[in-house]
Amino acid sequence: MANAPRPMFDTETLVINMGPQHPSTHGVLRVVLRLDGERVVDCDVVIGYLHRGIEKLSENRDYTQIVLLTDRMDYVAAATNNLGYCETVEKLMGLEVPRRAKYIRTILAELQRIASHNVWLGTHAMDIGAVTVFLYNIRERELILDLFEEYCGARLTYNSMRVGGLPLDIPAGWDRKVREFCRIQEEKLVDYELLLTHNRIWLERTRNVGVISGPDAIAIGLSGPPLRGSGVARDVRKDEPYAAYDELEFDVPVGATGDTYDRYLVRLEEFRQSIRIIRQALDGLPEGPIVGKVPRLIKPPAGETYHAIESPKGELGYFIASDGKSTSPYRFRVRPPSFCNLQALRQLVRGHLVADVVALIGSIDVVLGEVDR
Amino acid sequence: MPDEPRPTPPAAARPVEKKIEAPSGPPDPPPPADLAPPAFVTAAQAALGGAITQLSYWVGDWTILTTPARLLDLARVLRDDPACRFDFCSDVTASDWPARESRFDVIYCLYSTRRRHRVRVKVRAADGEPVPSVSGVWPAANWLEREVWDMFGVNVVNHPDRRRILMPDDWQGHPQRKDYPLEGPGELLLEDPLEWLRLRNAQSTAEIE
Amino acid sequence: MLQAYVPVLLFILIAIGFAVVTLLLAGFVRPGKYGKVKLEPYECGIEPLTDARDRYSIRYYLVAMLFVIFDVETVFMFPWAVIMDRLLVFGLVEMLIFLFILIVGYFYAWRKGALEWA
Amino acid sequence: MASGRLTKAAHGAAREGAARGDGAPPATEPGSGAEPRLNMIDIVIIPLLKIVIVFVAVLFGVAYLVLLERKVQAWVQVRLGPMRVGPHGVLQPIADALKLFVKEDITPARADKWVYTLAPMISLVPALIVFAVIPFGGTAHLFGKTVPLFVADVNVGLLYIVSVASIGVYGLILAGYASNSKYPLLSSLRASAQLISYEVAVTMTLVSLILMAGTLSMVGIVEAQRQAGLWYVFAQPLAFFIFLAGGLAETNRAPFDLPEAEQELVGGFHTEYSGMRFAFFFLAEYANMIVVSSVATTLFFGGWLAPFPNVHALAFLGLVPGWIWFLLKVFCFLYLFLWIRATLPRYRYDQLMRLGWKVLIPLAIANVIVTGAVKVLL
Repeated sequence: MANAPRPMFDTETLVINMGPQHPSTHGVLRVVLRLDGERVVDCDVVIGYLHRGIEKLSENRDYTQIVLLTDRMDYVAAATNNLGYCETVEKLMGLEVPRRAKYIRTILAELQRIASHNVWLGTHAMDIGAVTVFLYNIRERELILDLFEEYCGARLTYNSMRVGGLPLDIPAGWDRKVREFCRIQEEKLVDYELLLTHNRIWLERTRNVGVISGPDAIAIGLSGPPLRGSGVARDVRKDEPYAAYDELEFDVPVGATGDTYDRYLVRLEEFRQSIRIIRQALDGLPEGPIVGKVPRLIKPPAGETYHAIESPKGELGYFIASDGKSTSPYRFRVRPPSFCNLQALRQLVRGHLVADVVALIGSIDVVLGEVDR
Repeated sequence: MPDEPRPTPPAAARPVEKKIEAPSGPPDPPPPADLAPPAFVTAAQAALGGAITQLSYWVGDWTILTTPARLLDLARVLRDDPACRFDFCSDVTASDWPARESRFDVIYCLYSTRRRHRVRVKVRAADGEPVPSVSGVWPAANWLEREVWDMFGVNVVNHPDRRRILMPDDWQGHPQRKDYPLEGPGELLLEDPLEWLRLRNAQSTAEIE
Repeated sequence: MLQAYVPVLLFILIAIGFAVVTLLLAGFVRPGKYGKVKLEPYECGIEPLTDARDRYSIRYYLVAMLFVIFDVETVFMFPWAVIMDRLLVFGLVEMLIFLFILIVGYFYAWRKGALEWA
Repeated sequence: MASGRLTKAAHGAAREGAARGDGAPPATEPGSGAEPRLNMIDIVIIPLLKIVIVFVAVLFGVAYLVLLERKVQAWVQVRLGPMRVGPHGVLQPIADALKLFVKEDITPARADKWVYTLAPMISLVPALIVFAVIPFGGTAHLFGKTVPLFVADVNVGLLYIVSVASIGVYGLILAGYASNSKYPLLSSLRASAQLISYEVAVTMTLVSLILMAGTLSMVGIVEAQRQAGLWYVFAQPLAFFIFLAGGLAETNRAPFDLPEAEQELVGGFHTEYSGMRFAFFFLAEYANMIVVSSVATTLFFGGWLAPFPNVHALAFLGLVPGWIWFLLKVFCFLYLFLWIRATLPRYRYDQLMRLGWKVLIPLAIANVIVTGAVKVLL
C-alpha cells in the first residue's frame, strides 16, 4: 500500500498510557502505547490492577467456599467458573454427578455464554462507535439475569453450583421461560446483524484488523473464539467433553482469516449454537436427583489434576493440588482464558492505529477480574 | 527500629503456619501396571528416556517429571515429535512445598490441538535454582512464566521479559509461597525489611502530601 | 453596500460579549478548591511520563500543507464561479487549465504517498 | 492579559461599528430622502432586535438540541432518555446549563492558561456568528413594516460562512495544545487534519453551487432556486452528498466523530475541560450542527421556500410561513444527524482521511468541471 519512502516521515514517538482509567479497556487494563502519529509502534500490556489474590485466598478456604470466590473472576460469566471448579474437584475426588445435574449445568453454562457474548458484542460495538447495539445487548442480557435470579436468587455472582451437583433444582416453569428467552434472543440476533454484519464502516473497521494465523494463534496460547476465528476448530466442549456436551449436538464455527471480523462472526454463530444446545438440553432434561453421593466433608485424596472447560472467553482451566489432609486445596490455580488471550494483544496491535487497539481489546474479550484474579 | 510502628501484624499464629510443617509434595503415583502408556509417552521415552525421571498417572492425567536441565530437550520433543505434537501450552504454574529441599514444582500443562491429548510436565526446583524458560518453545509461556516468577520467585532464566506481572514492580517477596502470610508481607519474610519499611513510609508520606 | 455588514459586526460583538461575560460570571459562582492531584493532566490515572508537547508525526504537517494549497486554490474559484455567466467558454477553458494544474499536483501528492495516512 | 487585549479589541470594534452606524445615514440621505431617524431604526435597532432574537433562539435551540439528541438516541435504543427534570425531561437542558455554570473549572497545572481559556471561545464564537447571514425566512410584515427574516444579507454570504466556520478549528487545535496532555493533543491533531481535509471537499462542492446560482449571497441562492423552480439537491445530488459527508465530518459528528471519540481518546480535545469552558465546546458542537443543517437547507433545499410550488393540489403548503418551512427542514437534517449517530460505527482515522482526500475531493473537482461545462454549453 504505502509506497512512500518511509524513513522520510519518521519522527519521534509518543508514549501514551491507555488505561487503567480508560473507557475502552474493559476494566483496569493498562496498555502503554508507543505511537508514531497514530500508528502503534509497540505496546506493553500492564495488568494486575485488579489482583485480589484469589488463588492464595482459595488455599485458605474450604472447598465449598471456593465456589463463591470463583464467581469473582470472570464476573460476566460466573456460572461457567463455578462449573469448571466443581468439575475439577469432582475429577479429583472421583465423584459421579447425576445426569440431571449435568444437564442443568449445561443449560446454565450456555445461558452464561450467551450473557457473556451479549456483553462482549455490546462493548465491542461500542468501542468501534456503534452505541445502540450495546443497549440492545444489555436488554437481552437482562433477561438472562432474570432467569438466573429466579434460579438462584443472584444476578451477577451466582454461587450456582456445588461439588457433586447443584444446590437447587430448577423452579417450576423455569424451562418454559428459558425457551421463551431463546426465542427472543434468536429474533434479536437478526437486529444485531442488521446493524453490523454488512455495515460498510463495521467491515472496514474489523476486516484485516489484527490478523493472526492459526499456527500463530496456537503458539501464543489463544483459545476460545479468538482461536476459532483463526480457523482452528478447537473447542473443549467437543474435544474433551464435560457436563452433558457429549450427548448434545452442536457445531464449532471457525473463521477463515483470523481478523477481528472473523472473531465477531464466530461469536455471533456461537449465540445460535448455544441456543441450540439449550433447547436440546431442555428437551432431553432427565429426571432424577441433582446431587450425587458427596461426602459430608470434602477432602480429596492427595494428588493433583488439571481440568479445562470452555468458558465464553476460551479455555478455563483449574489446577488443584490436594495434600489429602486438609479441607482446603494445597494449591489452587486458575488458567484464566482472558489472561492468555490478552498476551496476544501486543502481537495483534503492532502496526495498527490507536482506534484499532480499542477494537482489538474488544475482539479478544477480556475480563480483568479474570486476568488478574 | 523498635519505636517504629509495625507495618503489619507478625506472621506468627496464622493458619498458614500449620501448612508449612505439612506435606512434602504430591504423591505423583506411578501408573498402574496394567495400564499401557499412551503413544506420546512412549515416544518421548524413546526420544530421550534419560530425561524423564518419573512417570505418573492420577485421575486420568499423565504427568512426566523431568529435571530443569533437561526440560528444554523434553519440551522440544513434546512439541515436535509426530506422536506428541503438543503445540498448545495451556498453563504454566508452580506449587510450593517448603518442606522439601527442592521446594517448587513447576508444572507445564500441555495440549495438542492436532492429536487432542493432554500431558503435564513437572520440574522440581530449589529456591533460586535456574529453570530454563520454555517461552522459546511455546510463546504462550511468556506471561505464564512471568506469573510463576512473580508469585513464587522461581528463577526462570533466559526469559525474554522477566518482570513482575500481577504485583507492582517494586514489590518485595513472592506472595504465593506458603511462608508468605495471607494478610500481606510481615517484616520477617522480607528480603530487606528496613529497606521495605523506608520505601513504604516514604510512599505514605508522599501520598499524604 | 457596507451597511449590510453592520448587523454582522454587531452579531460578532454580541457573540464575543456573550462568551466573555458568561465566563466571567461563572467565575463568581463556581467553587475553586485546588489540589495538586486535581491539576494533573489526564492520562488514564497514570502520572504522565513525558511531556505532551513533543515533536509529533510529520504527516500532520503534510495535511496542513496540502490543505493550504487546495483550499486557497478553491477560494480562487469562488469569484470565477460567480461571474461564470459572463465569462462562458473563455472562463471554462481558463478554469480547466487552472484545475488541470491542481489535479497534476494532486496526483503528484498521491503518487508520492502524501495521501497515505498512518 | 490576553483577555484584556481581547476586550480592548472588542471595544475598538464596537466603537468602529457605532461610528459606521452613525456615519451611514448621511451616506444614504441623498438617495432615500427619508428622515435619518428611520434609517437609524433600520440599520441599528431592527438588526439589533433581530440579532438578539436569533442569538437567544440559537442558544435555546442548541440547548434543546442536546435534549433532542438524548431523546432520539434513547428512542432508537428502546429507552426513555431524560425523564426526571420536568415533564419528560424538558427542563433537562436548563439543569445542565446551570450545573455547568456553577461547576468548578479546572486548568491543568502544566497548561498554557490563556490559550486554554481562549480556545473554547474561539470554538464557540464562530459557530454562533455564522447565523448572522443565514436567511431564516423571506420577509415578514410586522407593525406595518416589511422586515426581512435574516440578520444580514451580505453579498459574500457563502464566503463568510466558509471562512468563519474554518476559524472554529483553531479552537480545537489550541485546546489540545494548551491542555498539555496527550489525549487532547492527539485529538486536536486528528481534529485539525480531519476538519481541514473535509473543508477542501466542501468548499469545492460550494463552487459548483455558486456556478448554478451565480451569487454568493445566501438570500440570492434561495431566490435563484425559486426562479429556477428547482431545489439544488435535485440538480446537484452529488454535491449534496459530498456536502453532507463533509458537514458530518466538520461538525465532528458520527461516523466522523474521531476527534472526540470517547472510546479511544476519552473525549478528545476537551478531556481536560470542565465547567463553563467545557460547556462552550459543547455549545459550539451543537451550534455547528445547526449551522451545517441551516446551510444545507439553504443551499440544497430551497431555504424557506415551500415544497411543490407548481402542484396545484398542494398549493396550501405555500400558506405556511417560510420560516416554519426553514425550521422544519433544519429539523429534518438534525434528526438525520442524530439518527446516523445512533446507528453507525465510527470510521478510523486513515479511512476517514482516505475518504476525504481520495474520494470526496476528486468527486468534488469532477463535479465542478461537469457543472461548469454544462452551464457553458447549455
